[in-house]
Amino acid sequence: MSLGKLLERIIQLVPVLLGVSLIVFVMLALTPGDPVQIMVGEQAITAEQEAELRRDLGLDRPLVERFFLFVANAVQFDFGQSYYHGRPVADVIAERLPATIELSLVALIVALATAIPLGVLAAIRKNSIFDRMATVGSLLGVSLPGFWFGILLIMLFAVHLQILPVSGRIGYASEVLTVTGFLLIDTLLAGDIAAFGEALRYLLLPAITLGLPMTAILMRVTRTSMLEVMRQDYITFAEAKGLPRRRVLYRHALKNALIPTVSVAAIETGSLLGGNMIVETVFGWPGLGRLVVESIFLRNYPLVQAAVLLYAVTYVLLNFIADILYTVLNPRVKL
Amino acid sequence: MKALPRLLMATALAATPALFPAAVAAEDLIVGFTLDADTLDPANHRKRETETIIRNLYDGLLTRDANMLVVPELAESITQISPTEYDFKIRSGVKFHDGSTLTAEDVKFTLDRITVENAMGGQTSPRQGLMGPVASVDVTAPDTVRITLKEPWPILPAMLPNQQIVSKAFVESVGNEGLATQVNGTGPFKLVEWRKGDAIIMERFDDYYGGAADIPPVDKACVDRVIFKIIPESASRVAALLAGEVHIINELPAFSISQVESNDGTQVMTVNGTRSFFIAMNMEGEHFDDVKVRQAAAMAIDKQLIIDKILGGNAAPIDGILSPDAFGASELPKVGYDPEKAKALLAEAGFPDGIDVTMDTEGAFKDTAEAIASMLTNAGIRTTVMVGEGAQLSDKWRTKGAPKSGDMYFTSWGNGSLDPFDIFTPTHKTNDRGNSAGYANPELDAILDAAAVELDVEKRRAMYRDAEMMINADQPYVYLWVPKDIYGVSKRVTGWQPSADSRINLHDACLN
Amino acid sequence: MTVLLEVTNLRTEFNARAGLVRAVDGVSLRVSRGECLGVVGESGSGKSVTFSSVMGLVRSPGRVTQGTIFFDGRNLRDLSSEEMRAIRGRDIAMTMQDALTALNPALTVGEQLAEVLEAHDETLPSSGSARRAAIRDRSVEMLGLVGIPSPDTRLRQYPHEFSGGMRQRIMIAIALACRPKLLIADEPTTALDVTIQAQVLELITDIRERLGMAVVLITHDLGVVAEHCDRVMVMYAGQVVEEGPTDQVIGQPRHPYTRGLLASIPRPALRGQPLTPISGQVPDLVGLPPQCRFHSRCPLARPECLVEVPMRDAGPGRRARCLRLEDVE
Amino acid sequence: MTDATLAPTPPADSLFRRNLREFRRNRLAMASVIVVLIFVIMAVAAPLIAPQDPNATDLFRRLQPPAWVQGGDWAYPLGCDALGRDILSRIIYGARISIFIGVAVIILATGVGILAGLAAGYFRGWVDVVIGRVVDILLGFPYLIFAIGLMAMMGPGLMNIVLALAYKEWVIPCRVVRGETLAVRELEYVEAARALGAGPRHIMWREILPNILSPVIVVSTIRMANVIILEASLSFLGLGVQPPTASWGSMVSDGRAFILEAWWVSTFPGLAILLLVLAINVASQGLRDAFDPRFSE
Repeated sequence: MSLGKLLERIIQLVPVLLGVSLIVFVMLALTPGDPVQIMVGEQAITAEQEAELRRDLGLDRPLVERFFLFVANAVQFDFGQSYYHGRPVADVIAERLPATIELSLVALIVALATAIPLGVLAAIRKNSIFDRMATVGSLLGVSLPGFWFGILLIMLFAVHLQILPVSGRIGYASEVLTVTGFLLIDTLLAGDIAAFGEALRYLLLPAITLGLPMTAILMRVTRTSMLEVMRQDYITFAEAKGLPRRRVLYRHALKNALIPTVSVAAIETGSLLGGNMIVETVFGWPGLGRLVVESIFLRNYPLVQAAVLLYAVTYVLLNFIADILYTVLNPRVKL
Repeated sequence: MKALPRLLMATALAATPALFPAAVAAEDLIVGFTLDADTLDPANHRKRETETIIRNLYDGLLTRDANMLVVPELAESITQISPTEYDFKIRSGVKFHDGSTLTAEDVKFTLDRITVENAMGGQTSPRQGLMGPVASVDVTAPDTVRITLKEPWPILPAMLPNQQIVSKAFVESVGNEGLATQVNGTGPFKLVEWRKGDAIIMERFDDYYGGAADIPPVDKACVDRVIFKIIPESASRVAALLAGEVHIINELPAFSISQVESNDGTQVMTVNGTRSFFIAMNMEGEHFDDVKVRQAAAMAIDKQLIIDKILGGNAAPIDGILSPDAFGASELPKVGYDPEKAKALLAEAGFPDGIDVTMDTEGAFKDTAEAIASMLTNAGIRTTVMVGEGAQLSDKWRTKGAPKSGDMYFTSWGNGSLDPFDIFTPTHKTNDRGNSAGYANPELDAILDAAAVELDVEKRRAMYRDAEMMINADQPYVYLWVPKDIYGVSKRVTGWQPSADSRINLHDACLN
Repeated sequence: MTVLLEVTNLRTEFNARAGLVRAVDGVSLRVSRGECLGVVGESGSGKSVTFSSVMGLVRSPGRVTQGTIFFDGRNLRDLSSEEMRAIRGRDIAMTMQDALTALNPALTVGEQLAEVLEAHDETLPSSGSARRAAIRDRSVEMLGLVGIPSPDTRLRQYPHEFSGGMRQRIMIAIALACRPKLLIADEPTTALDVTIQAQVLELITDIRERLGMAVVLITHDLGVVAEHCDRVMVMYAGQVVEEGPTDQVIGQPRHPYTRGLLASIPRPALRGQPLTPISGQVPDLVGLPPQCRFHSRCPLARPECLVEVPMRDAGPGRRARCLRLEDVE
Repeated sequence: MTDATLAPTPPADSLFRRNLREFRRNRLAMASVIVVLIFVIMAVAAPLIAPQDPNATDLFRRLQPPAWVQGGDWAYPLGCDALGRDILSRIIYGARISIFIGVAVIILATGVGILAGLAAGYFRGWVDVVIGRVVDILLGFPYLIFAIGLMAMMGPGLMNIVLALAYKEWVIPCRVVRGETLAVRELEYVEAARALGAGPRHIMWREILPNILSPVIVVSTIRMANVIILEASLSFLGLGVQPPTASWGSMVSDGRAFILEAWWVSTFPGLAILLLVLAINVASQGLRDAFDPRFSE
């Protein structure tokens, strides 16, 4: 990986981010609903007060000027003040981001940890009962509507069995110092095993709901590429060398079979991050997705703009990571 | 099949409480609450839910008791010097959470911050409007603050409970942005941690002065800690209450009442609400410009059936805009449910075959709106419900006099002060901000303007009676009901009851 | 010379969608120590499957259904898969047609060489660093043996960083790492340029002589067989049709098929020429009746040929599967 | 192998038929095709099948349980929702919405995607760059958030949902078509057509498109399953079709408030989504196996 390639990627990012900003901007401008009126709601407000509020929010300026102002400030990582929170948008997003990332990562880990072994097993025992069940299971996994499945999980584990919490992110008896914002890490840093367990219990159902479709997809990819790899001459040759079966499977076959799995996982992580407002809604998870959807409804322009930019950067970044992983796993390719 | 390993894993992890002992201390009172606070700055928010949370951390000059009566809190006494001048004597020895003492300067600073233009770092407080025509705030003696009004405004005392007092020194040190997340109030609880979007954790403030002298017990808070846990999903809130995870939940859905009641450790508590629901009929439109059509619509709706079936009986029907609890509310002529007469009225108005109309509403009220629509349809007003977004709908309907489209709008207006000024004027005065029906009645406008500044309570009451009779006859809206606020409460909670201004005051609440 | 490998009446079947395919049907063969056996046949004649069966590498849906495979005195078919694994790579090694696909692209050459030593070599020291050093020394030695320059540095490289001929040598080095008693070389030259073909074959012959191992050379190329093999075995449609000393079989074929093969090649330029198939098609291996399989293409075919034909003696050390072998010139 | 030289590809037609035969042999896939067909029939013949008027409210039947539960009534087999409407009838009518949106979005998106992908892959150069940029930008948006934003912009309505989903959906067929076009355009028969003086339009439509149709069909069916879930998700967030029209997503959404008291309200519509999407997925898996063996095992 050369520095030049990295620079090239960053330069490629520019038109994408500009395009994304422009689209968001135009979309918000075309969306009916006046932020000022929504903010004021039922309160009494004079025309002067309203004009002043509009000026405070910068909404009195022409659209084009607002756009360039936004871009100029965004370059300096200043995304303006959230209309509702009395604080910079960047702060508000930063507070919600760890919850979203934590949920997505755990979902990703759960997905990888189940999908790869199952996919490998299904490939090794191709056409066995297990393989057929795995195939049906994975099709089921991509077909389950997350919002519905989440509700069923809550009903079963939280309401009927009462073994997992209903909603939220952690119990509150244990105070955990916020260091990273990732509760699993913060609780461990604090050495508070009980709180760590709590955090895990809260995380479980949302992570399963979020990770299930991904598990299903990754399992299919792993199985297919594993079968593809197992047909290769180098596997026959490895067997002819009298290597232990474990080594043939895991060192020779899996390393190659994982190349597509990992690429797909990196790309899918993007949709995980962008698609979890449903899960956040169902499980009362205090993440970014819910905040963005609320902000769209409240016409909290600065927040929506900043969040969408963040998503776009993440998307490009994940593609980049996918490429890097691809080269790491596949020495034939030079990035 | 993936379900099995997952199930096993789920079971394994579900067993973690055995490994990690459940971390719930006995003295945490947990409130399952619908919405997170936007900010913890008492002068920089516009939302009821935010205020509910802030008022456990901050106290105001005045507050309301369980009967909604305004009583002094941080003020010791209140004296009206003239129609435009009020003196507030500040209680002595009140401590902020950081140990400093509350002074008259802090009160002046707080009120200036709200009422003076650009007083919050170049911005004007969004709560300025709630303070009416305040001209100035002055410290007239070491323990006295005088509020001077530009014009008489009798509801000042009724509005002051909505403003909480901050520490001047603290605001100057942390700045306006700092105040959004840090708290140094005089309230019964100190902020421990705000986990944004998830929970606000507070603990008892041991140097609390005890709260309003008129609301016993005057003491520090009963519970060690209070946690507002944010649970937006109503089913999840109920489930959390039933599971004992939380002790008080707000906005208990009416259909869950029986479940909470029949559960062993929980009960339902209600309090009369302050939000009036009604249907605006576009009086500039082609059908509803005719009062007969509007009356027909009112007659077509079986309010009581909806109250009984959908709202679980937890609402008071209204025939004017005011809640039965509001100042100036009175018995009004009832529009009975009579679909046949509605049809006849429609025919009289020139629509013997009925009319086709739409009714806008927000998603949250879809069910009720659909039930109403099918009742209207049965009476010849064939109604299609259109669910829109709040932002779009207020653009469409609250046009302040600009032309509007649409036929009907199922909506509501809040009246936390229970003073008609807050609800009557905006919804009925010509071209006012909440006049979604496009109602224009100069005679009514005159009465509303006069009543707003009338100091004689009885005269004022009579004026609102006249106004109610007028709108009852003109029927610009179909007045529906004022729902109760319904709370689910664990039986372990004592010393707490809901209050009509949606405040959840946990000062006196205990947990057994 | 003692017998190293003796296969008797081997049958390997595949369960295909169209029906049961007998890819190998009643093959018997014998390889002595240090000997080189050439195996010749068209694609699909069963020559590769025969030796996959010997190595126990027949994949599902295929399986060995009949026969014995005695190697070094043990019937390989009676061994557990673990015992079989221990023999593969140590006693019997195999090289494949194309080293580009046979070497794992994701692993370094060094690792692919080391792992076979790791799996089989009991003479290696057991302690960590000494073991690593020993493996490394052996790896360098093996690469040197097959003629890779500066083997030290090249161990860290990946297969794609080598030329085609180099890769082929590396594959051979891996196969020979544990000094096997038998090397099965499956079309070792098909994927290579003509000049490099010669080098690789020289290498195999050279090492065979130095290590005293037996070699089975599976090939299309009769020229290669003529030059390098002691004996030759010709396969057709899953059966052996003729076997014997190379010079005799090539000089005087007794089976019409062998004769056809040879006739299609201009004599003086035997080597390097691909086999030109005889007119007609190889029969479908599904549900073959018990009769001479070459019958449909045989110039000497007669009605009485429609019976099952056994291998028949055709001179000293020679056998052929033809009722009319006496009639073949 | 020496005989591996590529002969001009045979007409796509016979290949297509062979693939179709292959598909018919897959019993599971055929079963799911039948399930999909049942849903389609349900949608088309909804007025004939539905036992009740799906929009008729009856507050006295509010949250009436399914027929087999105490308090149920066989006239309302799956029970009633919060307004006393028959859940079965609403599911039957809801099939119209899901299927219509799924089909409409995919047709629209595939049409646009084929045009853009063919143009990008065939002309390359700046056309490819421009289309590629637009694709990159659209991919930078999270799917649901983009759709929510568009719905807020355009307002509710059936056609707006189709548009809100198609705006981004076309990117997927576009990328597939572009890749395939790049591969196919260099093949001999295309070269031959070009040598014979065929114009780009002829080559794209007559020579390239028929040969890349298989992967496009496969991808489209898979995406259709996805689109149906996305529509349900939008409805779940309250941005779906207008009431009283029944949409499965909004039925689940409406019912989740009652889940503790009346599980049937959101369980059955959720099952309907699952069943239809699963059937489409299984069928498309079969299609993929038959039509595009590169992707399958």
